[in-house]
Amino acid sequence: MDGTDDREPLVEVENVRKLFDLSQGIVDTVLGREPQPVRAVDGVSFEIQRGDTIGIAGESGCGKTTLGKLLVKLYEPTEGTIRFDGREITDLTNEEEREFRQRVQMIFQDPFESLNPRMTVFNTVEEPLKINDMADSYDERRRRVKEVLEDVGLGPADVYLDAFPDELSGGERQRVAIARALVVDPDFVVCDEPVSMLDVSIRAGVLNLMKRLQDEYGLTYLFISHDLSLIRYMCGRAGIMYLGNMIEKGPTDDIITDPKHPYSEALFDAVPDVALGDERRRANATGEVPSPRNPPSGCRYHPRCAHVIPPDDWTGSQDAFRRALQFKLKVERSDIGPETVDGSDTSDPTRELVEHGLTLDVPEEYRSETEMETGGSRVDLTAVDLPSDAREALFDAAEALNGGDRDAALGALDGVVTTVCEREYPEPRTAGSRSVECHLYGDDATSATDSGVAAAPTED
Amino acid sequence: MTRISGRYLAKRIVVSYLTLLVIMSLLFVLLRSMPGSFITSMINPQMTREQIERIRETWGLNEPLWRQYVQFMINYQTGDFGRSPTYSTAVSELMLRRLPRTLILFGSTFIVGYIVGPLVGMYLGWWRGSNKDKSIFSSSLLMYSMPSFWIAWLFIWLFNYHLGWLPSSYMFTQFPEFEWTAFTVMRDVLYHLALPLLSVSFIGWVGAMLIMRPSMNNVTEEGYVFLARAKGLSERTVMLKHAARNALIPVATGAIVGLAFIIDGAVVIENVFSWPGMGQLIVNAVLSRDFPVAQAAFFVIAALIVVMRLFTDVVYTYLDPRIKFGEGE
Amino acid sequence: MTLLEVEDLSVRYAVDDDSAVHAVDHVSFDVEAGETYGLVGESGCGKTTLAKSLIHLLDSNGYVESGHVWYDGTLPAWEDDHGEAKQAVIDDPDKPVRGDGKTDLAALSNSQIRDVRWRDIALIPQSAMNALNPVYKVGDQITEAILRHEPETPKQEADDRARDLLERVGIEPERADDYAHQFSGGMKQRAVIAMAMACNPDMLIADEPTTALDVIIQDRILEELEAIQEEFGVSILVISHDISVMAEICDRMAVMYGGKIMESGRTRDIFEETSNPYTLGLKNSFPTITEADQELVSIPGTPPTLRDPEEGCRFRARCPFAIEECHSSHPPMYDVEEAIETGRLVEAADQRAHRSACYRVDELDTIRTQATKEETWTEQTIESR
Amino acid sequence: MATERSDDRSTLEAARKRWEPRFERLRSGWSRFTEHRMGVVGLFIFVVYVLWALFPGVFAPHSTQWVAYLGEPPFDARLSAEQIETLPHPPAFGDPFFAPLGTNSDGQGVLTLLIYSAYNAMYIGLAAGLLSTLVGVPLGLISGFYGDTWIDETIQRFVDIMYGLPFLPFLIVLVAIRGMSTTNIIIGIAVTSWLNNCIVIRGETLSLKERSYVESAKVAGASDTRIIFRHIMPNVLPLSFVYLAQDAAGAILAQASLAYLGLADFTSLSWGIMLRNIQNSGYVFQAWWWLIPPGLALMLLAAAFYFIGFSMEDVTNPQQ
Repeated sequence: MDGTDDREPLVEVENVRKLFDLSQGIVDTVLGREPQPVRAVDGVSFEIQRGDTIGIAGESGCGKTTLGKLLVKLYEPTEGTIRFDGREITDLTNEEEREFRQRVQMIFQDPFESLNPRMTVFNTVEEPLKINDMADSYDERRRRVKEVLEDVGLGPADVYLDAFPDELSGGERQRVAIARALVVDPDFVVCDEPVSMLDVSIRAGVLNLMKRLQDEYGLTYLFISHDLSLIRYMCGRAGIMYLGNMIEKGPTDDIITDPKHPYSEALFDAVPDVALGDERRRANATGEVPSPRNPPSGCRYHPRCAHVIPPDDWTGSQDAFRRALQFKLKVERSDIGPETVDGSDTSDPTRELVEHGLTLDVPEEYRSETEMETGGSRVDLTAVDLPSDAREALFDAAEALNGGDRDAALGALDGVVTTVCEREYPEPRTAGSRSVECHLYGDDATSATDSGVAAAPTED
Repeated sequence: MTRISGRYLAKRIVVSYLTLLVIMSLLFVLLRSMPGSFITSMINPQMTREQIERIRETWGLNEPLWRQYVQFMINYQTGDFGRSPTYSTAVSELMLRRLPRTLILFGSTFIVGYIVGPLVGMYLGWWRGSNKDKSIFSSSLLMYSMPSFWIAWLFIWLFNYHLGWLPSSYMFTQFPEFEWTAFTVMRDVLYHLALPLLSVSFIGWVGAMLIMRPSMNNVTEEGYVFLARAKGLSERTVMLKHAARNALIPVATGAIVGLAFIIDGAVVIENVFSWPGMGQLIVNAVLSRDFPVAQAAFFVIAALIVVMRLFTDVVYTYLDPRIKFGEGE
Repeated sequence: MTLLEVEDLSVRYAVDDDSAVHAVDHVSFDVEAGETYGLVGESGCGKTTLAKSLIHLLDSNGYVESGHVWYDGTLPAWEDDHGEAKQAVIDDPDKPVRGDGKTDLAALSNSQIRDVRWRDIALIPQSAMNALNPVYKVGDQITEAILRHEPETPKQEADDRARDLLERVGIEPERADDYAHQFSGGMKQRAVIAMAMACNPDMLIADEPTTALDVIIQDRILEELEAIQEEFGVSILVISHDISVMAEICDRMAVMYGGKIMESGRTRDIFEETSNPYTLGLKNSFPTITEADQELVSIPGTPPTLRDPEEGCRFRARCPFAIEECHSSHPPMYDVEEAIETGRLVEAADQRAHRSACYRVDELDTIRTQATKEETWTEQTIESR
Repeated sequence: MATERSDDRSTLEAARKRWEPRFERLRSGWSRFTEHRMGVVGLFIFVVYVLWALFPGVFAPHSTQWVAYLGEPPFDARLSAEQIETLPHPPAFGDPFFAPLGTNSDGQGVLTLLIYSAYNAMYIGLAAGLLSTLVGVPLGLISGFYGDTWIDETIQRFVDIMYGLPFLPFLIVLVAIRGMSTTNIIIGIAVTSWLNNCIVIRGETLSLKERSYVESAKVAGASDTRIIFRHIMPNVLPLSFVYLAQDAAGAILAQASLAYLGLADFTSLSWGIMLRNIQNSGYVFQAWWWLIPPGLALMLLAAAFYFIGFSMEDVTNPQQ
């Protein structure tokens, strides 16, 4: 799948951003509310070669659907350019736009919503032809519609033509949706989770149909899914998205067998597998995906990252730094304070708070023994390899928190618990066959290991 | 501990104020756009030139239109509604006198309607589609379809004319034989309030029911209602504590529509029962072409709605913690 | 020790006066104490209906038509000091309690089953994301469950227990004072798990516990369920359409189709010694992330509507291995080992054995080989039969 | 629309093919509607009133000029004092004259007036309902379709303010200023009653707009008008009928209230005016045959509209 770059790419996406402003009412404007846009897609670049199937994977809210809709011009990008067949799609003339609408189609996730309940199958599939004036007569349109319906496995077509969507099963509906997309003979189809609403036993049929039609119609697909096994089945190349960024892209097999970005790694670890046998490794990531309305600075993933990079002068372990960073993040989110500990350690409440703040919210296999004993509420300080200045800073911060002064606590941590991942966004860099947006790789990475898997917890 | 989102309230207050400004402007436009001039109706042939001139002057008709508008807006915002030609007092005084009487009727019907309506709506929504639901729902629609004055007459015929239990007009006994103490007055007012209250409430509760019923029905599908059952709670607890509490949220937002409906009923009913409130005032003023009073009465009723709406907003924030913490909307 | 014995259970949904949806049809299985049992199947196969019917949580038009749900535990009023059924209750022919102390949940009245719910069997509903009431504090919703079943508990103690439970599932105890909308998706799911453990039940029904969750959160919730089971020794009945999740967490499982159990047994047996055409087809159509060049094959056709189903195997219309006999009646659950070893079709005596509802279990080798070939599953070959 | 050169039969055949599924839909919708007894009752009452309104002469025993004792004009005599004394006359069946619901104080037959007044109520209800639908639905569609833009914001703020207006007092002032003609009353009712329509249609449009079939149409290149008219409107129209019915009922009742308050056109034949006349002539508690029928007629017509409306809501509600 690699080495196809000598061909002219069909779709080129360059540094595209899409922000959704939550609308500001007149009254909000009067009251001076700050607009806080949702950064749905935040600087994404990639190319799609003719005839390829490229997969976009990621969790809900990562911006994959928005990206798909940008490509079919359902949304206009806030920034950046999208070129289709060499033409920038934001400034098409009317004539070019018509042509674009014929050549680019989309298949939606929910087959129960993607068909107008008040239109028959025939009307639904016929509509793109009508809009684009692609057939001369009613009879011709009818012929064409029948042809496509039979192509997508809905034969004999006469049975389906006059049916309304609510008379069809989920699989049949999705086939109608595919027929509707293909009736204008497009070049490029964006498929947004096309089988996620379908039952397992029917899924494979739709996927195989899509593969077959790709050859017959000479299609190029963008395949969006949260299901990594589907991406693997369908796509030669793939991109992994996290909070609006495409953090890793390259050949699918390579990404899956040897993920470079710590997020990709966690994502693949988390997928359960029917293959029984050895215990699967769990995902090493803390917490949950933050709101795209107020994403973390620098690398969006750094607050959850297992391999977050300590500063150059950090003398302790990476695990200790990760814990210290968690402490700092908890202070920033106001998630920690005297009320979050049970106060059982009356002799040293400050130490109790520090030990509470240094815990990691990760699966058991990544926790230290003392953490396990306390059910994750405390970690023994002696087992954390902290440099002395960091240790001091943490105690100062905990003291300030106990005194109710959050700003002072943040001040104490400032400059000590700091990381390049928080300061700078990692520009894409090459790692093996892939492009990765992570500081672990490339010149400025200090503690990079090629596999991307950093040291195990410090007790070892 | 529960703090109400200040921003949400501030927003509602600004909206309320703007609403009042627009209503004032609307009144101004309405009156000046009257065919001919609205003061012609106040002038009778016996008036002297000076008198007519004085009327023109008090209404500022000699000024350019924009000055009239500015003056009108200032006057209204400072509570200066002008003088009434028929009552020959300051309109604002008249309003102050009438408003409390109207509030008694509006307020009591509102309370009755918004207790009975949601309760019945809760019941019907919970059992939606059952025979009980069908029969109660269609009979309440029949009630909703009755002309309010007509049902009032039927009540008067039954309770006053036929049974002689309750008075059919006025707010107080005209020639009382009892001493005027706070208690007797209150009792007397309640005695006179009974029939008007019954007449408006008879129809007024249906509005709240119409919102509560589907809302309750939607809530029965919710996961938390299912979970409440799975916890082993009794049907009664599930309905009252888990379902109804959530179903009430849209009722609070819809309360304002129902309120307007109740006010409509009350305006008519005041006339049936000679209840000396704003509704009677506005109709008399219109019929005697006393525009300063009609205009001000209309404004006061509108303001009442706006204030009540602010109140329902507060109730709303109380009912829905998502608003209370300024995160919803 | 068997905790739950479902015996020949049939559940129907009344559609109109004279027809019904046979959502669950003559289903039998056992759940051991402390194990995780899975019910897997596609939408509409009856798995959720089955689980809900155990504690009478069906929609208003659903009802148990026949069968028993024997549960090792009984109503508080019928219990002696050790939590066992009183002898007097066992002897009373009017009370649905068996000689071994098991109670037939299906025979309990509505008010009786309410005492069983949550105290003996708790349930994590399908849409756990919406399972928390938005207008009450999360902690109060846990306390409510405690006070319902242990009314003598002081309010303060119940509150402390709620906080402990939250902490146990990894939520800061002071979040008990928060409302559901202040929780993230994963936290809501944890809170519901905490709530489910509030009365220390012996059995937990988890209906699609991870379906709406992202994969990393799903991973954590699965871990949480395992940890809960380890700590409380609770049996978990998991319902899911995702066979990879089932493969990971279940000790034993049953594959359902069209209101029937098609195959059941130890998870390992089901995946490695698959003995039913439907399970084979399901496996064929399920993509895995670890295999590089797999070929997915779908099962042709669509699942049956269960409204007054015809006689015969529920799967026969989509089954490439259907024979004449399959049209006569739905096959009973045959003992797979028996069929392999002796080549005889014997109904499984033990619910816990590896069972399969197929008239051709004695030809497993042929069926397994053929099932791997794509052409076996194409529409034409099936229609030609 | 099949304009190609083909013989009539195939054109007809094609048209039949295209329309048949739609008729099928209507038929099934109708059968679902008839499951609601309430809706069927409402429809029956509605039909009766429509017949009254269109052919009052067929149903009424007399013309509106008919006077008790004297009969139809031209009159050759005048009412004697004793005869006047008996007015309003209770129901009489042939002796001394035929008036099944009695007469009013002027000697006119109550049943005759009742039937002839149906036209006025029907006219006001349907005209005001239609007018408010014609205002509310397009505004709701526009507001929803351009949701979260300044267009939507403007319309919604306007609606917000209009909600602050007390409906009946506003009508009173409006009618007082603009004159008490039926047309003014209809316009006044329509001006104040489109709000619910607008809000509901907007909400529905907002949610329909997010459906992927609308996005799918956009991807296929459909224009805004095509999306609104082909994809959104057919799905909101049933809902707007529900509100049309409710608005019609509200209008009929509002007109009656205005008539009672003395703010209606007294030359028109209407149930509200009939009730007003009872009060004016002071027979409210004496002539039950005169008091009950107009109120009942009003109630049944308003109820018929509500019944039809709410039953339709049930039928069109996708949740059911």
